Order: sequence, then C-alpha cells, then structure tokens
Amino acid sequence: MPPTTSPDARARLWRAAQLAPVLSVLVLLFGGALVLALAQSLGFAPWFGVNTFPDPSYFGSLWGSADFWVSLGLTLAYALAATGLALILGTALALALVRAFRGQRLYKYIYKLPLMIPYTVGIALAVLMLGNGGMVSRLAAFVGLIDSPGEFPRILNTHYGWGIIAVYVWKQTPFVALSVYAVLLGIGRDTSEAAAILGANRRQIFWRVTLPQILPGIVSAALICFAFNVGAFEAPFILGGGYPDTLPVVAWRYFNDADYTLQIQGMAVVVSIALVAGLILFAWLALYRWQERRMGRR
Amino acid sequence: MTEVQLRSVAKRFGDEVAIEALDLRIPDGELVALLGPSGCGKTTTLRMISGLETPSAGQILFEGRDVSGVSVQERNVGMVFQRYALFPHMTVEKNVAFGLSIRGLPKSEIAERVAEILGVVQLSEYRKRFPSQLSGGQMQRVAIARTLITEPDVLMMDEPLANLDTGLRGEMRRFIRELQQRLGITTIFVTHDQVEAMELADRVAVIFDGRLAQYGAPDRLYRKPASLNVARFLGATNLVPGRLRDPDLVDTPLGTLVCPWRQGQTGDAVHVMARSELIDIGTERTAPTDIEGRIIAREFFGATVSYSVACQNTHVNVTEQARRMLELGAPVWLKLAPEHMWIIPE
Amino acid sequence: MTEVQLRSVAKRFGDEVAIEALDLRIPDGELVALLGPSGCGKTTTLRMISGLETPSAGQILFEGRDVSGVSVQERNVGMVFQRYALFPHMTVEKNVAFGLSIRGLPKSEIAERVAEILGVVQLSEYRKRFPSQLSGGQMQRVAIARTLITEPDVLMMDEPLANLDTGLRGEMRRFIRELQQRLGITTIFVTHDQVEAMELADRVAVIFDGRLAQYGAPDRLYRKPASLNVARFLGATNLVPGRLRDPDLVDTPLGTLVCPWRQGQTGDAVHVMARSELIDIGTERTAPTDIEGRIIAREFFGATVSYSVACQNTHVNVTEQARRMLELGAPVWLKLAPEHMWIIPE
Amino acid sequence: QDAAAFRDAFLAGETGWPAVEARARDEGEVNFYYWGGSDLLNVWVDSMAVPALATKGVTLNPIRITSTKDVVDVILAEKAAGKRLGDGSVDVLWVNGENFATLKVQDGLFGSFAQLLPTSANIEWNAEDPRSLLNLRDFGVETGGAEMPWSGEQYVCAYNGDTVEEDALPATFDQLKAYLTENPGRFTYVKPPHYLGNTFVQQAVYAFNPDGTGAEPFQQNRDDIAPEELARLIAPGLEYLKSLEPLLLNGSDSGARYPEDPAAIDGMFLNGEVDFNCKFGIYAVSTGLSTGTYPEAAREFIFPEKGMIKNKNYLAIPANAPNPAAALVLVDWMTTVDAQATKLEATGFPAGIDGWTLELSDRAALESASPGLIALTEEDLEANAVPDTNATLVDVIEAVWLDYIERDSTEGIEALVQRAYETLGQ
Amino acid sequence: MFLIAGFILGPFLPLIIQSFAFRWAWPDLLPGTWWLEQREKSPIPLAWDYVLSPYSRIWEATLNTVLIGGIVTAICLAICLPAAKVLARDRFRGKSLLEFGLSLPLIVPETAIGIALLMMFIRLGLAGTYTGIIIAHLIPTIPYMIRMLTSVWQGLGREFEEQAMILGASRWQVLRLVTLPMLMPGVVAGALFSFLVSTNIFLLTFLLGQGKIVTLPTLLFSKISGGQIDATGAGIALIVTVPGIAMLLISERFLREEAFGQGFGN
Ligand SMILES: Nc1ncnc2c1ncn2[C@@H]1O[C@H](COP(=O)(O)OP(=O)(O)OP(=O)(O)O)[C@@H](O)[C@H]1O
Ligand SMILES: Nc1ncnc2c1ncn2[C@@H]1O[C@H](COP(=O)(O)OP(=O)(O)OP(=O)(O)O)[C@@H](O)[C@H]1O
Ligand SMILES: [Mg+2]
Ligand SMILES: [Mg+2]
Repeated sequence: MPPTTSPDARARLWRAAQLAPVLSVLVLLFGGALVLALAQSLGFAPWFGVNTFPDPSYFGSLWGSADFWVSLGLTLAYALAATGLALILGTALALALVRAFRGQRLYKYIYKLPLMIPYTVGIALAVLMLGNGGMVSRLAAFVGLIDSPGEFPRILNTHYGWGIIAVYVWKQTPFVALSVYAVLLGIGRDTSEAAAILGANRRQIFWRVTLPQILPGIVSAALICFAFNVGAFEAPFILGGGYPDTLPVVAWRYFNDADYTLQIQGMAVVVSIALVAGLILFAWLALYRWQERRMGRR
Repeated sequence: MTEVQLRSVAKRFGDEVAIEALDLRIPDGELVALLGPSGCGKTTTLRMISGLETPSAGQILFEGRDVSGVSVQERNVGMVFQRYALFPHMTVEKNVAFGLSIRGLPKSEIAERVAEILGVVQLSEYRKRFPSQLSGGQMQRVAIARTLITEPDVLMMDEPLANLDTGLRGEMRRFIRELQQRLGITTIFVTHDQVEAMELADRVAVIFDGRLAQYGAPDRLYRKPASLNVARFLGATNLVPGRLRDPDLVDTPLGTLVCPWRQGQTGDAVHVMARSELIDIGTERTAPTDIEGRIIAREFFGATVSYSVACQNTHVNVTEQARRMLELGAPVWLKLAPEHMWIIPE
Repeated sequence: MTEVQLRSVAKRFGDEVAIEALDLRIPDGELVALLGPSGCGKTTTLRMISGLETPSAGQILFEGRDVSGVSVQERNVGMVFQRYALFPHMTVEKNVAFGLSIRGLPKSEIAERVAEILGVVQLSEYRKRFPSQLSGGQMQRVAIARTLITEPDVLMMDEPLANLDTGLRGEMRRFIRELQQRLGITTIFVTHDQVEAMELADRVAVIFDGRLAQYGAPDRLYRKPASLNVARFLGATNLVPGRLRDPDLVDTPLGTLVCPWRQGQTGDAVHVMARSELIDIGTERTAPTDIEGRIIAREFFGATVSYSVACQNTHVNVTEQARRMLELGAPVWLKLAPEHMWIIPE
Repeated sequence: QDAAAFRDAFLAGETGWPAVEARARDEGEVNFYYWGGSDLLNVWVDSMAVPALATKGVTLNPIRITSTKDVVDVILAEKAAGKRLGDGSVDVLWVNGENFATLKVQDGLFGSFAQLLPTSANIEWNAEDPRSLLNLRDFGVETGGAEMPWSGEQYVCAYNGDTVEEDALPATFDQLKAYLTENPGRFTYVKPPHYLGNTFVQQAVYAFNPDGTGAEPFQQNRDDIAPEELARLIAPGLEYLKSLEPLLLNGSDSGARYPEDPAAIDGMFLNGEVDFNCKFGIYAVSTGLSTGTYPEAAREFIFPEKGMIKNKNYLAIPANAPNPAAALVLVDWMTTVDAQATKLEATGFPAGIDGWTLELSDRAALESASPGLIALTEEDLEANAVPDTNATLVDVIEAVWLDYIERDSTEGIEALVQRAYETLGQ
Repeated sequence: MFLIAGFILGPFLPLIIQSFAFRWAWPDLLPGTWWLEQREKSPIPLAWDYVLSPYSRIWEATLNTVLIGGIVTAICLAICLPAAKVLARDRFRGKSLLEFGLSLPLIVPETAIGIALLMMFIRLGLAGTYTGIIIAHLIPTIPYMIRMLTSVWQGLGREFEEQAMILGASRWQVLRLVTLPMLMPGVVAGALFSFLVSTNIFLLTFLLGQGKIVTLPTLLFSKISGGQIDATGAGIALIVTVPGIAMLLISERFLREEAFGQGFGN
C-alpha cells in the first residue's frame, strides 16, 4: 500500500474487495436475470424478433385480465394457508422439542427428514397417500366407507389445493420448527420462568412472553416459506387443479406455448411474481427495522 | 411475610447430586444470604423454593405448610434472576406491570402502582425504554421492581449483583438492604461473594457441595467459622495448624499461643485462625507474648496496607489502616490477642 | 524492555472522539495502570499502542522511535485481552505455543519454552486441556503465558481481572505483580477498579473522557488527588466544601479545620478531603479540635466497620477495623488530623 | 471440412455414404434428444442404439427430455444467438406435428436429408402411392425430407373388461356421451395442448364436421382456409366437447379434470377411476399388461369408428447440429430393419418403416417382433384410420379449446378462431 | 408427537410398497402382483432392477447431484466468508441495502430467475453445462450461506484475530489457524444448508440443464410429472431420499440445531 492512502480509504477498498465475489454473482446473475426479465416483459426480445421496448401492453393485458387476478389469488391463498399451517405446526413442534421427553433424540432426527428431501419426493408421497387411488382412499375402501375411488373426496388436483398445501406443510414444518427451536434455545428459559413466578399461567407465558420473543424468528422463517410457496412450480403443476393455475404454472405454460410472443407474456407473469415477493420482503424488513430501532437494538 | 423452611431437601439431576440434604429455616422478614462457591447448589435451592424445580426428597414449608402441591404461580414468591430475565420485548413499564396485568387488575390501578414502584427504584424517567437501552444497574432495579410489585411473600434474588461494576454494586447493595428493611419481606439472597453476604444479610448460610456448612449471623461466621473450609471461603488468611495443650493453650509453629478453647481435648489437631486485620503490629516488643517477625512483603490498597510477616517457620498476614507505612525488612512484633483468635477443630 | 511514549495522541471514530489528546511517558520496566471509568478511552489507548488502531493525531514512540509505520506483527508487544481471547479450539499448550509456532521455531525449542512458561504460571498439569475446561483464573494465566512466551517489549493487559471472583482477583494481582517485577517488562495495565490500580502499579494514569486527569504514584493519587473528580473516582467519601481562611485554616460546615495549604489564596472555594479510614473515632472528647457527632448508620464488612456520623449539618463516613462495634445513635468524637487532610482546589 | 460445406455437399448428393461415416467417426459423438417418459424406450436406446452407434465409432449421448418443445426452444434460441451448424447442442431430435412445423417455419432444420440416407429404401417415398402420405406429410405439413419417419402410431382406446360390459362399449362420440350420462365421471382426456389431448379434440371435430367430410378439410394449411370457415367446421365438435365436460371425471363438482399427462390416466385406469384409456398406442395394452400398468382385463376397442387418427413420428436434424454427419449416421441406423424390429419388440412402438418396401425376411422379422394386438386386428385399425389435422390448424383448434372449454370464454367460437389467427399470424 | 412422526414418516410406507409392486390397483392394500413374481418373465428390467440399472440414470443423477452440490457449496463458502465478515463487523453506508439485496434470492421465485437466466445462458453457451448449473445454483444458496456465516462472524469477537496478530501471525496465518477453525460450526451449518438447497433445486437445474444434466430432483420430476407413480418412480423417489438421510445423520453428528437455525432467527 502506498503510504499516501488514508487508512479509511484502504479499509474501504479492502471491504469492497471482500464483497466483490458475492456481489458479482448477485448483481451479474441475479440482477442481470431480473433486469433481463423486466426488459423482456416490456417487449425487449430481439431473439424472437420482437423489440417494442418499452411496451407496457404485456403487463396491461396481463393485469387487465381477470384470470391473472384469480391466479394471483390462488397463488397467495395456497401459499398463505400452507405457511400458516406450517407456522402453527412448526412452532408447536419446536415448543415440544425444547422440553425434555423420552425419545427426544429420535424425534430430532425424524422431524428434520422432510427438510433434507426434495419437494419432488414430497409430491410423490402426496400422490401415493392422498390421490383418489391412493393409500388413504384404499383404507377408506377397506373399512367400507367407499366403493369406488371416485367417491373418495378429491384432495389432489382441485382448486382447494389440499395436496399442494399438504406438501408445503410437510416440507416446511420442519424448517419452521428448526428456526423457532434455535430461537427458543437462544432466549432460554429465564424469561418464561420469570413470568411463571410472576404468576403467569402457561397460556399467558406463551402469548405474552415466549411468542413475542420468537416472533421475529417465526416471521422470517414464515417469510422464507411464503416466498418459496409463491414461487413454487412443481407442486401446483403436478397437484394443482388445472386452469386457473397458480402464477408460476401460468408462466410455465406461456413458456411452453408454441406461440413465442406468449413467452413475453410469460415474462410479465414472472416479473409480477417477483414484484409481489419483493413487496412482501420489503414490507417485512421495514417493519422489522422499525421494531428493532424502537427497542434500541440497533 | 412468611417463614420458609427446608427439611432434608435433596435434588438430583439424573445421576448428578446438586443438593445432598439441606435443612434451613428462614425466619419471617429476615434477609438470608446463601453463600457458596460456584456449582454448590445455590440456584437450585432457590428454584426449588420458587417451585421451578421439584425436590427429589424432603419438604419445603411456607409458614409450616408443605408447598409441594402448590404450583409456581400460586406460591406467591418473587425471584430476581441472575441475568435479570427482563422481557426484552416490553418497555420498563410493561415489564414492571406484567405481574399485575396478568392478574387482570384494572388499568388505572396498575398504572398507579407501577408509577409508585418506579419511583421507589428511581426509574420513573426510564419507563418508556426497552431493557436493551438500560445499564446493568438499571436493569437490576427494573427486575427488582417487577418482582416487588406483586407483593410476594418471599423474595429471592440470584446473584443480583454479579454482573455489576464495583461501584454500582455497593450502591445496589445499600439499595436492596434498605428496601428489604423497609418492606420487611422475607428475602433469600444468593451470592458467592462473602463481602456481599456479610454486608447484606441478617444470616448467612454457607453451602458447600450441596450441604449446609454453617448458618448464622455474619459476624459469627466471620469470627467463628465452624470449619476450615468456611474460614478459608470467608477469606481468612492466617490459619495456623496447631495442637491443643492445656486449657487455653495451643502449640503452633508460632510458638505456644494463649487462646481459650472449650471443645476438644488436649492433643487434638486444630487450626488457629487469626484474622489479619485483628493482629496488632508494632516496631517494639511490649509484652512477653509478642511474636517476633520480619516484614517480607507489603501491599498498599489505598485505605489499608497489608504486610506479609515471616515469623519462625511460618508467614503471617497483617492488615492495618494505611496511616503509616512500615518498611520492608523491618523487624516487627505481632500481638495476637486471645479474644481475637479462634480455634477450628480439624 | 522499552520506554513507551504518547505525544498528543488523539483518536476519533467518525465523529466520536474517544481520545482527545493524551501525553504519557511509561518508563522502561515500570508497571503503569490506566485507570478510568467505562468509556474513557483506556482500551482505545492500548489498541493504539499495540498498533491495532491508528491514532488520528499525535505520535507513539517506543524508545524514542515513532512506530506509526510499524505493523502490529512487528511491534513486538504483548496484549492480554479483557476476556482473554484464548483460542477455544486449541489446548492450553497449543495456545501458549501459538506465538512461537507461527514464527516457525523448531518443535523441540517450542516444547521446551512452553513447558518452562507453563511452569512459571503453574499450569503444567493443565496443558492438554481446552480453554472451556479451565476456571477463570487459569484462563487468565494461560493468556498471560501465551503473551509472555513471545518475549514482548511491552506487555499490555486490558482489565485482566474484571471477570474474576474477589478471591481469585487478589491472588492474580499478586501473581501479575510478582511476574512483572521478576521480568522487569514494561507493562501497561488497564482497569477501572481503583484498588487494583493502587495495589499493582508503579504509577497510575487516571483518564477521564479521553484526557489525562492525573498521573503519578498510587499513594500520591490516593492521598493527594489533583481534582475533585479524581478524588471521587478513587473512592474518597468525605469531601467537604470549604473556603480558605488564614494560612492553615479552612472554614467548613464541620467548623474551622486546621489544615495546611500552600496553593490558592484566602477566600478561595475548595474541598477538604478526609479519607474515612484516616479519621479516628472515639466515644470521648480528648482534644478541643475534636468534632462531635452521632452514629446514624453502621455497616459491617467483615474486616472493617463503616459508620455514618452526623456532625453539625453534614455527614462524615468513618471506617475502622472491626475490633469493636459502636452502637447506633451513640454520641462520638471525631479527630481529623491535619496531616490526613488534603485541600482540593475547585 | 467445414460443417456448412459438408452439409451443402451432402445435400447436393456429392458425398458418398462412406465419407459421411468417416466424418461421423471424426465427430465422434451425437446428441440425441428424445422424450424420456418411457422406461421401455430408455432401455432400448441404452442397450441397443448406444452399442450399435459405438460400432460405427460414434458415441451416442441419449438426452431424455420431458417436453419436445424445450428442445425446439433450445435450437431456436441457439440459432438466434448465432450458433450455426457445428456449434449448437442438438444433433437429432424425436419430433412431429407442431414442433416440426415450428422448426420448419423458423428455418431451424438441417435440410432435405431423408432420401439421401441408405435406409431411405425402407420408406415409401412415392407420392403416387397413398400409403406414402405419412412419410411426406407430418400433420399435414410437408416433411420435405427434413425428418425421417421413426415410428407409426394410431390413437387407440382401451377399456377395462372388469367394469365395462363389451356391449356397452361406445363406438361413436354420441354413444360415449350416452355412456357417460349413465356412468358420469368415468372418462377424461389429456389436456390440450398436449398432443394426446389435441388428438382427441381433432377426432371430435372430425366426427362433428357439419359437412360430413371428416378429416378432409383439416388437411389444408391455415393460409388456405378462412377463419370463418374453420370456425364453422369446428364449432359442432367443440360444442360437443363442452357439453361433455360435466360428464367427465370430476365434472360434476369442482370442474372437469383434464390430466397433464397420459401417465395420470394410466394410473386412473389401473385404479378403476376411469373406464377408458385413450392414447397413441397400438400395442399399449400389450405393453401395459407386461409392465403392470394396465389392469389385467384391459382390452382395446374401436373408438371412434372411422375416426382413429393415425400418424407417424420422426427424427429430425436441426440446422445447428454440432455433429451433422454423426446425426445422419444415427438417423440412418434408426431406420434399419434391425433397429425397428428390436424397438418394436422392446417398447411396443410400431415400426416407422414401411413393411411393403422390405424384403420378405425383413418383413417377417418385423412381424414377429410385434407384441400383438389385444382384441383388435390390423385390419380393424387400418379400416378406421384417419389422418392428422394440419399442424397450423392444430394451433388454432388448441387455442380455441383453451379459450372455449378451459377458460369458459363467452365469446363465440368464430371470434376465438379469428383471434387465434391474429396472434398466431404475428 | 406420535402424530407428527406419522405425518412425516407414514407416507414412506406406501412408497416402499409401491417400489416392490408390479401391479397395485385400487382398492388392494397390498399389490396384487409383486415385482419379484414377474421379474423372471419380463424381458426388460422392472422396478428395482430398472432403478438400479444404468438405464434409469439414477447413478449419473446421484453423482451429478452430489458433485454439483459439493462444488456449489465450496464456491459459495469461499465467496461468502469474506462478505459475511464485512456484513457482521463493518458499518457502512448502503449496508442495509446490501442485506436486502442478499435476501432477495430467498424471495424471488426460482421460476423467475430460471426462465430469465435461460436466455442469458443460451447466449453465453452456459446452458446445459455443469458450469452453468453451478453458477445458477449459487443464487439460491448464497442467502443461506451468508446468513449462517454472518451469524457466526457476529459471535466471533475481533479479539481472537487481533490477539493472533499481536502474537505475530500474518493475515493468512490468522485466517488459517484462528478464524477458520473458530468459525467451524457456522461453516459446517452453512455448508450443509447450501448443499441441501443445491441438492433440492429442481426448476433451475431443469431449465438450465436442458435435459443434459440430470440430477435427482429432475429425474424424479420427469417420473412423477404426470401425477402418477409406478414402481420405478417409487424406487427412484426412495433413492432420492438417500442423500437427505445421509445429510441428516451427518448434521446430527457434526452440529447442533443452534448453529443450524441461527441464521434464520432474525
Ligand atoms: N438442569 C440441570 N441439569 C443437570 N445438572 C444441573 C442442572 N441444574 C444444575 N445442575 C447441577 O447442579 C449443581 C448445582 O447447580 P447450581 O446452579 O444450583 O449452582 P450454583 O450454586 O447456583 O452455582 P453458580 O454460582 O455457578 O450459579 C451443579 O453441579 C450443576 O451442574
Ligand atoms: N470501533 C469503535 N467505533 C466507534 N466508537 C468506538 C470504537 N471503539 C471505541 N469507541 C468509543 O470510544 C470511546 C472509548 O472506548 P474504549 O473502549 O477505549 O473505553 P474503555 O475506557 O476501554 O471503556 P471500558 O472500561 O468500558 O472498557 C467510547 O465512547 C467508545 O464508544
Ligand atoms: Mg447459580
Ligand atoms: Mg475497555
């Protein structure tokens, strides 16, 4: 280093050097992909021989159609329902796990299994279990509740999305449990014991002491799950109820359409998904920052 | 305002014995310090009294009634945790109000009592802050206020001062002492700092390895420790081995000392304790029983000076107030008054 | 063995001023304590001397040579961190050997020197343990050994005793003092505990808010503080406001005290300091200058007793060794010897 | 030799086959993209094609894909990115219909190579012979020698003999509707734009052709038929499908379920959720029985009478194939009697070569490789065969189906056709 | 608790049965015909015979999955370590923006990234190559790795490194001898998580691998995309779970939940 550089400048340079690799991946690939997607959704696609940039008509026709809003609604509804369920189950599981009980070690293995396994396996399991020809349906027939698979209430491939939600919940409950468990270990038992001594019963302890403390952890885990669910493709594709599809599946269909101009429409869908997800993240971060500042943590 | 009694209470965690057997009576309205080295079972004892832990054996009585069937919530005890355990997501005010608000008291009454207690702990202006915005001493006081507001019958504090600066610690000690005297609440105070125990407590229970080693008033413990361990733990520096001779005489490496003894028999091995600050040091022999020595080290502590004196085959520490400074190497005479010595049986 | 000098050293972090301007000369082979309240800039000073931080202004000289261009690694200093910073993934042995092994010394030599220094700090039998398996005092000694093995020219310790128990703290103080005297290594020792500074240091530098408030031998600081702040920080309890009268007289709320003064003029507002342990307390008047009072509070600290005495319109604290106990409410007479008082200009 | 020059010389007929084989050996490998959804075919490619190509000094890289459309995308994207012959990534792909038409329109094909291959003798190229139709036209689009027939197929339905009486079997669409009125929810078809779905829709359109001319008007190119005319022709068929919707699987409650994939219908068929399973698969029942995917009582039947679409599928070489000579060698081998016979035997995919062009022994080999029909005869099938719809019209019908049936559009069929014409014409 | 175990493990039972079935029609609770009964008669490999044969591509896919996961993890670790350090320790302008940016990939769906990247990759010639897949996998793995590592860096005071420097260690020695070993729990957790994420990715691999690069999720997807599972599909699904189970055992051995979940607790 030449002695003329001030220590501050040197520190800045060194910092930049350390951030560079991650930033380059992020900016070039991720940012590049986003920009490209945006440009394309605005009509910039010379490789299909289309270049009407900037052309808001793709968004216009997308957002102008009722189908889009139905799809968005479905996407958000499945994601929300699954996240909510996973959240409740995962938190309950984490709370159970911090208590000592027999076989705890074994459960600690078991509950993490879905976390380690790809979604596709979860889908396969859902098909085998919940399908009209699946295990549950067969058991129902075995005990004489139904006589033909058609009588079995449809779980997969309906617009209620039970199958999709089941897979998400199956896969994400452990994730939530793991996050919450780590946070629970972090906050320790002190505060809940203090509350007990102050006379709080179990319910009060949970709602007024434990939950507020683990809430940031829960919410960030939920956010990750929710965002994933919004963008997930496999489960709604295989287990969904068909038209109207969730947004990622809609995008996929546009991309697989013989009509190339529809790919641009697909890009508009993709960008819309990203927009929804980004908005949610931004809102959460803003809220979190505000809360942290209020509590004087930063 | 409750008398607390422990009857042969024991606690095991799996194979590990935390408390062997503890008998302890904490009189109504007194402040008792549990004193002992780390891991001796102080926290465990408090947790059992509060009901957070169930004794493996023995009984805990409040006012003579066994409380084993009484849940934590119903025992009406208060506990200040070692690391305060303030609720990080609540303001000072909310923290303090917690105990009342879960009891469903009317808002106005809660507000009134919170304001009052915050006044007592001098934190009125901090009431909107979150714990992370407070200093250690302030958190401490919030924890105390939060506990006191529920008017517990028994107040427990688990090393409440361990995490404070020396200066603050003294201040908080005085604060706690004053408050306890004012409210007259039965208080159990855990510490592993003898000075703290001495200063604060009406009685001190010294616990070693899950067993009560001695229980009594601070000055009694300090002057008349029941065992070598207690003496050492309470900071006694001059513990000279000896052997009982005739009544009132003990043979030691310092010579034969005049020192009344009541228990034991001639010939028993004992230790003689002579606290360093109770030994007079002079540059001239004034009595035949004076012991000759030579200063080999000197330490200046501001208010006091400590000398290490070589006498015969042993070392004696002497502390005196720093009004004069004796020189290193100077020959000195030590006066060990019989009433300032104490015989500890082996 | 190096003289360290700071010349108008300043340090800013962004807009925040940590050190305003510090001039300090630490003579070769001495042990200097940096004493000051939390946040006054003690750690920052050490970090600048070690090279971990670059001063915003001023110079740091080792043996008269400016070391601003010398990297941390080349300064050959040693530093013991507040929380020891032992490498948790290495055994005691490995921790201690670290400084040598990165210098690529032959294995046999390293082993020899590690064994030697572990002997010095009395940890030979712990050499295979990991830091988490050690007590505070042992970790402390490992940290010191690890630093000393590299034979630094300057040894720095940042509140090395802050995390230790009272008992252990005294022991470690003595250990450090002895070691430093044996090796004669220039040592800078940071603390915010005045007793520690007094006991250990050849000189004490009191720092307030990034400025040197006083620098001198411990007993001088203790007896003759240069300012009210220093006096208060060093634990003076009786600081009575007064006004200089004739030579050797000061008007105070306690009456007119006889007390020699050299600086200042008649009529100047001053404070008179009378350290609580240097005041004699008696139950009878023995001299006309004795001041009458009444004991209003008593605290027993084991070795000492502290009385709060109400005299005229003010309170005086008196500490004495706990050989007797005066009763609360008893009328007493205080003797303030002229040579035990000190005038502090406003 | 530069790849483009090789192509030009080869297509001009100036390059002898040994030279092609020699170049193929130099190229050393060939990337074959094909739909990998059939375990049987996968096994055959790995166990027969790979070793066969290896003897010719060419490493065959079989690349299994889930949708041919994806490969077409790759080819065209690479082409757009300036990748020419020798630079791309796809050498040979298994293709037909719309995807071929797309490649052809986008100029994404290698050229007219088929009749220059030694094994082209196994194919009937004589335009005079009506049997050559499927070799010259793929969904009505002229192949122009840019693809080589690989398999022939016909859309055949199977029923489950355990649940359906033989005399209750529908033979026409009206009978199907009647059957479903009796047994609601016992049938469904694959969702367009999957080609199986498209085919079912086309058959319905043929059957309800208001002129009674069946498949005939649908052989024209989109440019040759006015949207109004097309709308008139397909409207009754779509109306029929719409009226069928409530009778389909799940149609009575949350809306008819159209599976994405024939595998789903296979599963439902096996579990008895549906009574019929229609797909391209002359030998589907045989193979289904031998792999356990069909119920034991599965039988084939004629449906719809005089309206079972028959077509072929092909191997094409893209314009930017990285190894053009090896690609030619692969396609050539794929059309050998040996390859065709083993494929038929292993997978049940009917031969793409034309039996009558072969020598007797070869013809016998091919026949003995056939797994055999269950409950039908070659003659039955042949008698009810009809051709595909022109690929350019398939796009239109598919779009209209999506709008009219799936999206429940309230616009008239004519408007929908009109719009499809517009967007597709861009 | 029982319910949870049932919920998690229960579905595997039919999967195992299915993988040994030849024909398993509704409403049979067990297959009507087992694979072993048909094994001799069938001209082609059935069920496990197919799954375990090279025809199924399962070995290739496993190898690819593990290889890609390993390389992605290594690269991700290498580039995230310094960045996480800066994020944990420095305060600078634009830091919260950077943090926002680094969490974005968690939020922006794979569908969006994948489809957009495809065009880019085809132009760059990265589509269908290992390089391309590995680069693409970095996007979703980086946020996890950064979070894990930032939390360990935060837990690791500067004083250890400074102590080492004072003892004379060079930057490289500090990193190698002090920093890395001390970061180990977080590094292991981060590595495990990013390996997990990488091996779980379907869509990116599927889109960008163009069928040329087969991994376990894409292989399984092509088997079940129809919403139907036959014996070979079930067998493949079982094999796909094997790396997960291996990871589970490893993770239990080498780290505690705390480290694992830490990155998400805020
Ligand atoms: N939940 C527990 N499980 C197992 N052992 C425990 C548990 N709680 C305490 N112990 C053990 O019981 C003994 C006493 O612990 P306790 O916490 O009461 O000590 P302490 O006197 O409060 O010590 P310290 O001064 O360090 O706080 C220790 O040996 C400790 O290891
Ligand atoms: N890296 C830094 N960035 C910003 N401010 C700092 C930094 N380091 C120290 N300071 C500030 O400089 C001042 C002096 O800090 P320093 O750590 O030297 O105090 P100290 O005397 O060692 O205190 P303590 O006794 O609490 O350790 C403090 O106000 C502190 O907030
Ligand atoms: Mg404790
Ligand atoms: Mg400091």
